[in-house]
Order: sequence, then C-alpha cells, then structure tokens
Amino acid sequence: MAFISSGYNPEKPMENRITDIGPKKYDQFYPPVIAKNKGKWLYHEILEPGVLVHVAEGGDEVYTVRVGGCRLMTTTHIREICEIAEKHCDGHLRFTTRNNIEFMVDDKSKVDALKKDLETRKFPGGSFKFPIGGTGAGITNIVHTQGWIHCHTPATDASGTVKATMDEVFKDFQDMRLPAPLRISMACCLNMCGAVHCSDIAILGYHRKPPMLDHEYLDKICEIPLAISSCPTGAIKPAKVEWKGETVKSVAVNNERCMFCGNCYTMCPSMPLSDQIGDGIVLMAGGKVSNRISQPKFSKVVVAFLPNEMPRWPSMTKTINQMIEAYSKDARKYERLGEWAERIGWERFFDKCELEFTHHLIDDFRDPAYYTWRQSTQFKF
Amino acid sequence: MAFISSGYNPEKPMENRITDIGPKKYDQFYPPVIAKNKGKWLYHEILEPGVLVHVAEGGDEVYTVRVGGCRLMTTTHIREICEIAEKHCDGHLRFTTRNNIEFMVDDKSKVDALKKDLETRKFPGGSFKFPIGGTGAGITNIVHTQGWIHCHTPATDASGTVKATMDEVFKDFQDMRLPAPLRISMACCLNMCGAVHCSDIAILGYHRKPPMLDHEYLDKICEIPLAISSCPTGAIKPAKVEWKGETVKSVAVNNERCMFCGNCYTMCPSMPLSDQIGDGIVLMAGGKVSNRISQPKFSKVVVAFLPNEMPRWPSMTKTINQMIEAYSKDARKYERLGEWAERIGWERFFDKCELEFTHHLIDDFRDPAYYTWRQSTQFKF
Amino acid sequence: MKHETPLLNQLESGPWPSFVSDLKQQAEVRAKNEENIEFQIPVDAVEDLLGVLELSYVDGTTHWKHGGIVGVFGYGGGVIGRYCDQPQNFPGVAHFHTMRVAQPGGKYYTAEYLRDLCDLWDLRGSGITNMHGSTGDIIFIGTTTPQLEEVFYELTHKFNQDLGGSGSNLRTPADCIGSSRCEYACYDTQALCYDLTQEYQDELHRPAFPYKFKFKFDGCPNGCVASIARSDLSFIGTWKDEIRIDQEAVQAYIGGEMPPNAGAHSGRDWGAFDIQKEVIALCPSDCMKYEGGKLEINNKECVRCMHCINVMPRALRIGNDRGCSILAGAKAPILDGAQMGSLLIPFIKVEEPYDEIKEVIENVWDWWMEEGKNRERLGELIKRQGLQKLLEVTGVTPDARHVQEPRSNPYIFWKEEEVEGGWDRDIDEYRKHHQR
Amino acid sequence: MKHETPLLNQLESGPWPSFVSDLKQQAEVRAKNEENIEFQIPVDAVEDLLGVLELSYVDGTTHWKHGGIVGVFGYGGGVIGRYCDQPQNFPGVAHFHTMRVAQPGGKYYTAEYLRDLCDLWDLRGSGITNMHGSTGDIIFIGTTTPQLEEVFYELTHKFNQDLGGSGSNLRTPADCIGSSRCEYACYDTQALCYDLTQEYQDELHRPAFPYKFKFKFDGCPNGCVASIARSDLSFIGTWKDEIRIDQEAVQAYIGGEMPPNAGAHSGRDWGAFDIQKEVIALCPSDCMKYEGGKLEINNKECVRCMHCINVMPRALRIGNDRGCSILAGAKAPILDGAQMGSLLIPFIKVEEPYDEIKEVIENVWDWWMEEGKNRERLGELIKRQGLQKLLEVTGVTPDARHVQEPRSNPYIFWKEEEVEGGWDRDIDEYRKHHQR
Repeated sequence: MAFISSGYNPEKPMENRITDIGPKKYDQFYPPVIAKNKGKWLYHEILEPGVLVHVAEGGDEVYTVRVGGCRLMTTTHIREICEIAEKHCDGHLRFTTRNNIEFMVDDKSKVDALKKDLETRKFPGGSFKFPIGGTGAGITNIVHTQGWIHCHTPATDASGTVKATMDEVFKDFQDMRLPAPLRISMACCLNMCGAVHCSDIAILGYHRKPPMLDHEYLDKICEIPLAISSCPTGAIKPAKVEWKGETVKSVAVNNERCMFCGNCYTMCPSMPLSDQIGDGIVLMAGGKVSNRISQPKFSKVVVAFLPNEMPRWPSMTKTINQMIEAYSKDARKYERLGEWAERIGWERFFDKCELEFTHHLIDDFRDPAYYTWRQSTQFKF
Repeated sequence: MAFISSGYNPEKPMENRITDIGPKKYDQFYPPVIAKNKGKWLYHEILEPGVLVHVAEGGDEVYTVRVGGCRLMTTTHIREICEIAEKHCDGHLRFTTRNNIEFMVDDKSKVDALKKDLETRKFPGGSFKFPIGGTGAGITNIVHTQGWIHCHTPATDASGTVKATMDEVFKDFQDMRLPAPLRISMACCLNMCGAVHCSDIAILGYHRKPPMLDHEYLDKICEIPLAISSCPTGAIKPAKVEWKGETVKSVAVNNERCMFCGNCYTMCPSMPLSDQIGDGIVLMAGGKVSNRISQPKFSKVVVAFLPNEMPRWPSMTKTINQMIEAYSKDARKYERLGEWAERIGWERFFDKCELEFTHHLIDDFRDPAYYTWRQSTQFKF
Repeated sequence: MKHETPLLNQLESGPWPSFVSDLKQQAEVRAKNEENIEFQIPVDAVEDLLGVLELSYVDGTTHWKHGGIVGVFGYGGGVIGRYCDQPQNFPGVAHFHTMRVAQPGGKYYTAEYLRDLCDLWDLRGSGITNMHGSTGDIIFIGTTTPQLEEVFYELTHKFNQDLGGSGSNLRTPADCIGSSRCEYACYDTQALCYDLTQEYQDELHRPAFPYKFKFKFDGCPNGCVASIARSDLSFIGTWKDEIRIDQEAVQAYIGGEMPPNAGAHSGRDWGAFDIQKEVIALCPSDCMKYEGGKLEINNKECVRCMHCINVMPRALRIGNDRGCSILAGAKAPILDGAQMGSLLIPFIKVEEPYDEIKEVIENVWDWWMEEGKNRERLGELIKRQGLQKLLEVTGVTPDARHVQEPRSNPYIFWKEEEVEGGWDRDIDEYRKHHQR
Repeated sequence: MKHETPLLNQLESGPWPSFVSDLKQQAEVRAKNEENIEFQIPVDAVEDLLGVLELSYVDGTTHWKHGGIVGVFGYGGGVIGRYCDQPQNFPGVAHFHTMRVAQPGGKYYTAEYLRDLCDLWDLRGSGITNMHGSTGDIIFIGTTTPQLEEVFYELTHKFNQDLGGSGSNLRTPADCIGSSRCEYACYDTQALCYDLTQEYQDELHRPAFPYKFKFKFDGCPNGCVASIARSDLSFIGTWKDEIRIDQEAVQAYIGGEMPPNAGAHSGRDWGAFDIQKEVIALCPSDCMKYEGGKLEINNKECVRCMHCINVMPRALRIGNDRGCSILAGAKAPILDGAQMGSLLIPFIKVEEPYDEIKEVIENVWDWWMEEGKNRERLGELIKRQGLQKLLEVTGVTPDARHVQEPRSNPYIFWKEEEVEGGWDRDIDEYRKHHQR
C-alpha cells in the first residue's frame, strides 16, 4: 500500500494547521422538523416499544423509531445506517447516549415502511441488525467499555458480556412490562470508564490477584515513584530485589492491601495483574441517576464474583435474569430496582432474587463503610 | 474534726477487704406490687401528664407519679424524697434514666394525696421541688453532664443551662401537646460524657480557641508523646521553644487543624483551652434513639455558636424555643423532630425555625462528610 | 453564706427545681449541723462549691483541674480525682474527688437504703450527689483523698455495695425498667444486667481494656436507655414470631374507648383516632392492613419498630418467641466521630445462665484487647478492621441483616485463600503469552 | 478468515446485533475491497482483531498494552496509544491506536457526514468505531502512528471537525437531546454545550489540569445523560416557578383517554390509572392533592423530581422561570470511591453569553489547578478541602440547599478571624486565675 498524504507536511507541522475548531455545530444536522420546532415541543408518547411521537405546539409531529446498536460498530454497518436514513428520513439520524440509533420521520404514514425495513435486516448469523425497542418501562441498550477488544486493564470482555446479556433480556428490550425502566451498564474494570456506579444493574469486570512483578524490567520500563503513588491503598513500596543473581531496584506489594484496581499497571507495565482464573465479574444493582421520586442512588455490590465463562457467561446472565424476574414480579409500578430493594429491605432482595449474601458484600472501604451497616433493630427475619 | 475510721486499716489494706460484690441486687428494692407482677404486665396508660398506670394480667395496678429532679442533688433533698416515699409508697421509689424520680402506689386512691404532697413542696426561691410531668408527647427531663460544677474541660455550665432550659420549656414538661416526645440532652464539651449525639435537641458546650501552651511547665507536668497522640487531627507536634531565655522541650500546635476538643488538655494540664469569649454553645437537633417508625438518627448541628450568657443563656433558650414552637406547629402526630425536619427538608427546617444557615453547618470532617451534601436536584427554593 | 452568688441566685427563680436552692439548703444544713455530725471533710465544702461555681459564672471558665491518680487499693476505677484551681479562695473544695457507686438495676431503691448512703456521704463527703451519672452510677461528688478508702470500706462492709467503673474498664452496666414494670420488655433486662455485672466484676474494677467499655440493656426497640447510641454492646429486646392482636381492643381504639398511644397525646385535640392514618400508613415496612373490621399484620415483613404496639398497647402485644438483638460499637463523638451500634447478632435467646451471650462478649473482648489501640473504642476498631472482622471473631455468619445496604464501592479485598490458584504466579510463564 | 474463532462465532446467534457478525462483514469488505481503496493500515486488521479477541476468549486475559505517548502535534489528548502484546501472530493490529473525534450536540448526524467519516476511516484506519465512547466522542478504533496526523489533517481541513479530549484535559462535553426534541428541557443543552466547548478548546486539547474534567448537560432532573453521576460539573435544568397544569388533560388521564407515563407502561395491564396512587402518593415532597376534580400543586414545597410531569406529560409542564442547577464533583470509583455531583449552584439562568456560568467554571478551575494534586479529581479535592471551600472560591453563599442534612459531628473548624479576640492568649494572665 502506498502512503497517501492528506496534505499534512511532517516537516512543517504548523503549516496551514487548523486546530481548536471543536465539533460540528449541532444545528447543521437537525432534521427540518426538529429545527423548526426546537423549544416548542408540547408532549410525547411512546406508541409502541421503540416508537415515539413528539407533538409540537403548532401541531407538527415527529415520529422516532429507536433501534439497538452495538457501540462497537464498523463503517460497513454505519453505511447501512446511512442508507436507511436516506431512504426514509431525508438523510437524518441520531444516536442516543446509550448506543441506540434513532430514525425520525415527520409523518405517521412513513413509520410502517421504516419499521419494516429495519426489522427485516439481519446479519448472516441471524441476529437483528436493527432491533426496534429500548423505550419506556423496559430494558434499553447497555452502555459499556472496551473490554478485551481494545483495553489494557480489563478483567473481562465488554462486547461479549453485553451481547450475552442483551440476548438474554431481549424480550424486555422489545417490551415495556417492567415496573420502571431498567438500565444495565457494563465496565470491564473498576476504573469504570463507563461509570456503572449508578445503574439498576451493573456488570463489572474485577481482578482478584495482585500484580505480578516483572522485576527484571520494572526499573527500566517504569518510574517507580509513579507506580508507588498510583496505589490508592498505599500497598506498594520501593524494594531492592535479588533477581537472577543481581540486585535490582523494584517494588514490593503488600498483597493484603491490594484491591486489584490495576492503577499500578496503568502506570507501570511491569505489574500486570490479569489472570484467567482470578478475573471475573462483579454484579451490582439498585443504582439510578434520575431524580424522579427518589434521589439518585449508587449501585450496590450484590454478587461478589462470577467466573469468566466465555463466550456467553451463563452464570452471569442467569443471575441478571433472576434479579429482573424478581423485580418484575414484586416491585410496584414506577418503582426502580433500587427503590424496590430499599422498600422491601436488602435482606428481602437477596431472598427474592435467590442470591447468596457473603462477607464480601459488607463494605469495609474507609470510614463511610460504617454508614452501610445496620444501626437499627429494624430488619426482617 | 476528728478522723473517724470505718474500720479500714491503711497498714493492712487487704485485711478483711471486700471487693467485687457489685451493685445491690435489684429485686430487694422492688415494691411488692412490682415484685408480684414482674413479667405479667398487660398494658399501661398515661392518665395525665406525669401520672401513669400499669395494669397486670391478674388485675393488679401500679400508679406512678413521675417528677422532675436535678441530677445534681444533695443528701438533704434525697432525704426529703425518702420521706415522701415512706409517707406514700411504703418506702419505695425509683429514678429514671433521665433523672426523674418515680413514686409508685398500688391503688388509685393513693394518687391524689401523693400528687398534692409533691406539688406543694417548693424551694425558698420559688421553684418546685417535685414538679409532676415528663411523660408522653411532651418534654421530659434533660440528661446532662457536670459542667462548671465539677469538670475540668467544660465549655459551659451544665446545671445552669439545664435549669434555664427547663424553666423555658416547663409548660411542656407538664403537658403532652407536642407531636411526639421531645428529648433534650446537654453535654458540656464534645467529649459528650452525656452522649447528646442522638437527641431531638442537644445543647453542647464548645471551645473555639486552641490550647494555650504553658511552655515553662509543659515538659515537667506532661508526657509529651501522650499529648501528641491524644490529638484526633494530628495537630500537635514536639517542639523546642525559647522561653524566658531558656530552650525548653514543649509542643507546637497547628491551630488550623485544631477542632477544640480538649483531648490534649485531658492528657496534659499545661494545654488549657477554656476562654470566656471563645467558649459557648452549639445547638444540635433531630436525633433519636428509638427504632419507632424511622431508624435511630444522629442529631445535626443547627446553630454553630451562641455565647455563654450567664446565668440564663437567653439566646440559647430563645433558639430552643423557636425550634420547639416551629416543630409543634408544623409536625404531624407521632413525628419526631428529626423526622419532621427530614420530611420537610432541612432547608425548610431552617426557614421555619428562623435559624440562619452558615458554612459551619456543612460537614467537613473526613470522608463521610460527602454523604451529607446534596447529591440531587431535589430541593426546595 | 460565705460567698456572694448574685448570678447563681438568679437560678433560684422559675418553676424547675433549682439546684442552687438545693445546694444552699445543703450548705445551711451542714452549717447548722443539727445532727452533730463529725464531718470528715470541710463543713463549708458546699459553700465553697457555690463560690467557685459563681466565679465560673463571672469569668466563663471552669476552675477544676483534672485529678492525678487517686483511687482505692486494688481497683483501677470508680474514683475520679478533682482539684480546684483556686484552692486559696475555696479551701473547702480544694480536693474534691468523685466516687462512682454501682446503682441497682432499674434504679429502684428503698428509702432506708438511700438514707444509709446519705448518712455515709454526709459524714465522709460533701453530701452532694448525682442521681445519677451519665453511665448510670450513683455519683458521690466531693471528698478528700483520705476518705476514699473509708467510704469504700463502709460501702462494702456495711451496705454490701460496690463502686462502679471508670477509666479503661467495663463501665457499670445499665438497664431500662424492663419487665419489672413494662409490658414491652422482651427479656428481663435487670436479670441479664445483674448477671453480667457480677460475672465481669474483674473487668469492671481492673483496667485491662484499651479504653472504656459499656453494656446497656433495652427491653425493646423503643430504646429507653439509649443503648444503641451509648454502649459498646447494646442488648435490645425483640421477638421473632407474631405480634399478638386483640381484635376487640382494636375496635375499642377505633371507637374511641381507649386513648391512642396510651394517652401520650392527650395535651392536644388531634381529632378522632384514625387507624389508617396513625398506624397503617406509618408502618415502616408497610406490613399492616385494616379491612373488614379486622387488623392484619404480615409478621414476616414486620421490622418490629414498636409503633403500632405503642399506639395500641391494649390491642397489640409483643410476640412470644423473645430474645434480643446485640449491636456493637456505639460511642459519643470523640475521638473519631459518633457511632451507633451496628447489628452483630440479629437474634439470641436470653436465658440463664446466658452462656451464649457471654461467649459473644468474650469473643469481642478477646479481639479488642488483642487488636485495639490505646484509647480505641470498640466501634473504632470495627471501623478500622471492618464489620466482617467482627463477625469472623465472633463466629457469626454474615447475613444481609448485618447491613442497611450492601457496599456501593466494589473494592473487595479478596483473601488469597478465597481465590483459586492463589496469588503466586510466574512472570516468565505470563510473558510467554504477553510480551512486554 | 485468517483465524478460527469458534468461541466468538457463538456470539453470532441470538437476536441482539452481533458485533462479531459486524466485524466479520467488515473483514470481508476489506478483503474484497470492491472500492479499491488504498488502505493505509493493514487490510487484515479486522481479521487480526477477531483473532486476538478469540485468544482472549480462550485464555481469559487481554492482549493489549497501554500505549506510549502518541498524539498529534500541539494537542495533549484525543489519541490513545494501543499495542498488541502478540504482534507476531496479529501483525495487523500490532499498533492499533484510538482517536477520539468530537461528536456533535445531541448526536444528530446526516448520512452524508457520517459517510465522509467512514471514507476517511476506511482509508486511514480499521473502519472500526464506537458510536459512541463513554464520554460521548465518536471513537475511531485502530490505526497506526503515521496515520494520526493525516487523519487529524483531513478532519480539520476537509470536515471542519476537531478531535475530542483525553488525558488530564477537559473531556468532550456531552448533552442530552434537550429542547431539540424534548418538552422537558429547561434550557437549550446543545447551545450551552456547544458554546462552552468552543470557549474552552484550549483546556480540551492541552493538558493543564490535575486530571480529567467533564461537563455534561442534562435538560431536566430526569438526567438522561447521567451528568449527576458522570461529570465534574453537571448542569441540570430546573425551574423556580409553578408547574403549568392543564386541568382538562388531567381529567383525560383520569378518564383513561391518555396513556399514563406517555405510554411507557403499556407492556403490562396495570389496571386503570389511579391519580391518587400513581401521582399524589408518590410525590416525594407530598405537595400535591387531587380534590373536587382538581389537581393542586403546592409549588413552594415541590422538589421538581419530574415524576408527576413524566406521568402526565400532556397535563403538566415544567415552569417558565427556567435555568439550571450546577453540581460538582461526580466521578467513577477510582481512586477514592464514586461520587455523585454535590449541589453547588441551586439555580442559575442559562442565557447567552453565559458569563455567569463561565465565571463559576473558571473559579472552580482556578481553585482545582492551584490546589488539586496530580490525578485528583475535582470531587476528591472537594472532599479533601470541604464543600465550604468550594463555595468560598466560587463566591457562593452557603445555604441549607447545599446539604442533604447539616453535619452530625460538631467538629467545627473555626477560623481565627471568626472568633472574637483571636487565638493569641497570654498564659501568664490565664495562670493568674487558674493555678497549675
């Protein structure tokens, strides 16, 4: 392959350089009906799972068909999206915060053709390319991180766990039978690029083995002080180590104080911690970001560990399913999963979801841990 | 005065020594009706403020007249209590956890004479010796600490602030008009011998000036390492100090980190901190220990500082009164003060009680402080 | 009076019992000494106490110094030294120590016994007391060092009465009125309190702990002795079975024949009793309903908060399968912030000889004495090492009841033995599959 | 296919879109290259990506290494280096860097524009993207170092399009759909987001901060972009006046003519709409009533949680006096525990040129850049120095709205200037009144 220059001249990087221009301005992408009615919307309604109508003051309407998408997406797939947008929506579309794609039309009569087109497109393996759904009191798409596809610290895969989960809960992506929306998030290590800390259900990759120490290279590849200061629990100290007959500068890790976050590895590649058996999944539940009815809540750890079971993580999807079914059966209308757990008490949550409570679920991280223990005689037998 | 020996021989301290016998056994003091019906009580009723009846399975009844008492009490007063107990109660009586005295009779016919006797006894200054009350949805006696009468670290007086407060709220000691019981506690410094941290209203003595350093004597009187380790915020360090031409071993205090707790002074008398202007009162509100309806709650700081205004602390009693009246007017039946504040929101509590919110009331003590800030858009304008 | 007390005098007015008036009457009694008592400490101690207190009212500071080490032989607690910082002006209280006398359960007394104590304290002390101190003891305020052994000797020999605790000891345990006069009591607080007090006399008198340690005994979740806020181990009565319902009495409450909340709200007209609003709607676990003239409780979902029972004590009674919950670690703010007790044992039977309970106590103490730092309360140790550590040392199985909510941070400190294959790994083996 | 992927192949079944199928079709398109593109990175990059992922599925570990420092000239962010730790087996992805491309507000696109990006990325990268990354950017996954400047040049010159943020920069700000298509939006999130993004281009591209910094813009308290959980400064729309009520529409909901909650619950038969149970009783501040056929809201006590509006969007509308609340400090768990944003500004108008808002932002930054430690997020600094410090540096008057509850510990750190007479005292003067 021959190198094709964009026009950039590496000898004169500042020549004709354009910087600091920011993103494209939003309004050049608005569909006409949006541009016209911005700020004048009166109300909306979910007509069926995945299909919304918004009605403006002057009577204009916009119909939206929402479809699930993979966050990981190729240009081939994007081109197909563009083709659909041009065919039905005058070339307009948008993405949602949760990796869904929205196709908008300005007349009800255009909805059916659009839906039909979307529903019939499938990958050769049989999966939908554009499943319609993700609205209302159901389960919408999962926000997630990179996982094994592109990250250096993951304790599990992201796209795979998400695919396995969405297959499991697919009926609820296309339905609105739950007491309230249920948001699932996924982060492949506890750095949580994806910020899964406030989701109804969160899938979290977790390491359980402290870093290995590549003493031979550590001082050559890493800045030891940076590695030391990267540790949130102060578990890393400088050390002189005998290595193959030589004394080398390296570090020592107090394994008891390691919480397996991998920050040291990010700072120092000579401290890898991933492990086939040590790594796996933590499940959290009960968080939310909305201020609706109750205030935003953090998710709580409800399953301390499940093994990585490639390619479909059946223990994980089974457990998620248990929670969803228990919630669906027991919660009141409008009640988010965390609100339900708090109303019935977390001891009942574990009963009803048939989850085991283990000592790992008791907070022991710093002073605020105390506030999660039970300082009351109010509990259920 | 001539020394009168008890029989103790200081030369032979172990001679005939009796130790480890504990308190008197409770049951030798039970009134007969109590001894007979213990464990067989069916129900009770508050017949009027300060007067209770307990009814046993077999039909026995015990009538209790509760009167306020000073925790600080002389033998003269105790002898008068004994006289009353003998006159009306076959020589039996008890004290409550909150410094009240209870006179019990086993027949309703004996109540009136007892009450009348109690009501008519007054000190020469005009105060009641035995005010009847302290029951139900009213204000009962204040638990408190020693204050200036007998403690080395107080920031205010205890008996005086209590007397001033109980005079102010006396009508509610003898009434049951409030939405729920209202418990007031008092502690003369933040060591809180009296544990005022879970009261509806708490009066707390507080210093606001860091310790003075008596350099000349410090090393002679104190163990410097103990003084240093006594500081919860690590504000004390060893120091060499020039003092009157000599270099002496002493300590240095990082005043910015001092929270005025006086722990150093307890360990080292050369670090006194009390001050006429610096010392005063903190008011807290909204705590409870009962598990009824809501779980136990800590009191919150609602007034950061009021000066010591001897002998009656009018700013303090006025502020307490504001809280009680606002609560009485606005709270629902059965609602404790803290439950009320949480229901209406603390921003409304400050409005309704006409208290000023200042930066001092924002928690900044260690990690848990975060959990008291507002992580929601739910608030009232 | 020896000293002018114009500020204190203002505290003689007003309806509430005046401690100033009481001190003055005591000063007068001592001055007159009609009984011809051979006072063993200065006769004017009370007058000087008023004087030094007045001085504090003038200058807004205390005039007491922390005592040195005073006590009775062989005990490490029960006495607190106290000295005046203006002894020349107030010689009667120059040395003015406190003695703590262990109070009886339920704070029941006979006049005869109290008078015995008064006689002793008039002779050998100031005649000033606290009835009672914050922890529960009878407090004798004000005597001199030579009188300490004398008071102790008389207490033990004449009155069969011991001192209480202070310092880094077990503090004198305290209880609520319990089943002696309360229908809510789920166990006999006085019996348990007394038994443990006797069992642990050594711990009470001889400092072997990192810091103070308190037991308190509440008969029910109403918590009248505040054990959940004020004791390192808090024993709170509870039950596991059904609240007993008398449907006729329910009707009587609804019909206005019985006053709700045992009459506790009679100072205001709150309108007719509304069982729906006042009971059903306030139930924290929403486990009650009133339908077709019948009150129903879903006891499985009940959290035993006592509200419904408190409101209708003649209709509702605690269950029959009774015991207590044990909570650990409550303390006042110093040094590390206030704590309430955290649930350790959801339910335990309270039956003599209380062996199971003692096992819990001793396991807790073994751990705290081994691991606790100087002046570290149990609650602070639990915070420092984690609640799961407390469960481990007491052999209690972790249970969702132990938490209000599971952890929201995922920082789980796995132990090596919990992770298959352990933590030892071979970097060279790893590098075969993962290049640098 | 170059590599066997039996495990990944199993992820082609099931209804949810299969990323494996998508990658495979991409691999095929590249292999066929019907457009005769002169691929600037290996044609088999996608096949090798599938191969390395399959390896991870086999051995349960990642095969990516953290990148060294790669980027475009003059920018400190927008590119993340990534290398495979098995380059010999997967040469197509040996160097496989990520580029972040700043997304447009509301994530609206035209097909034309997206195709332009695809053309660029097919030529100069793997053709694999994230639509979108966690922070909001369009993510180009997989190219080599020489292509970074080329991509950037084409983006800026041909498409008027900049990179996004990474590293210790302002990260690409993100917004909800806002008033462009939502009747709940209390301000124009896209306008504010765009204006601030343009204003702070320097902060976005050149690392001058202690750590990352995020803005997110939610049009209302429903919080669809999760700003309260995911942004150092969170702008959440709100209003100060009355919720607008259309009583006729209320009746229509009650009469079943309009579906409650905008139809969001239509998947189950929840029975007839019950305004009492579904709206009034769920109001967190209990400020509503429905009496005599009329819905009343005590707006003074409303906490604007959106529930009633969400349930009856055709009957209830947000108020007219609109603006936003600003919350500060949200972050994911690492390093010091997760935080949600803490309320800093209860209400601020959102009006061009947004000077008041910019003043808040810049005051926050000044403080954080001065006091923040390396890798300390704003939330951690607030925790370390206290919320009152944040209020101080932003000139915001402390208000009970800033707290959920006042402090329960009384450990108030008074400042010397707040205490009359200051802290300097004379020990000799003190000793005149207090002997040693």
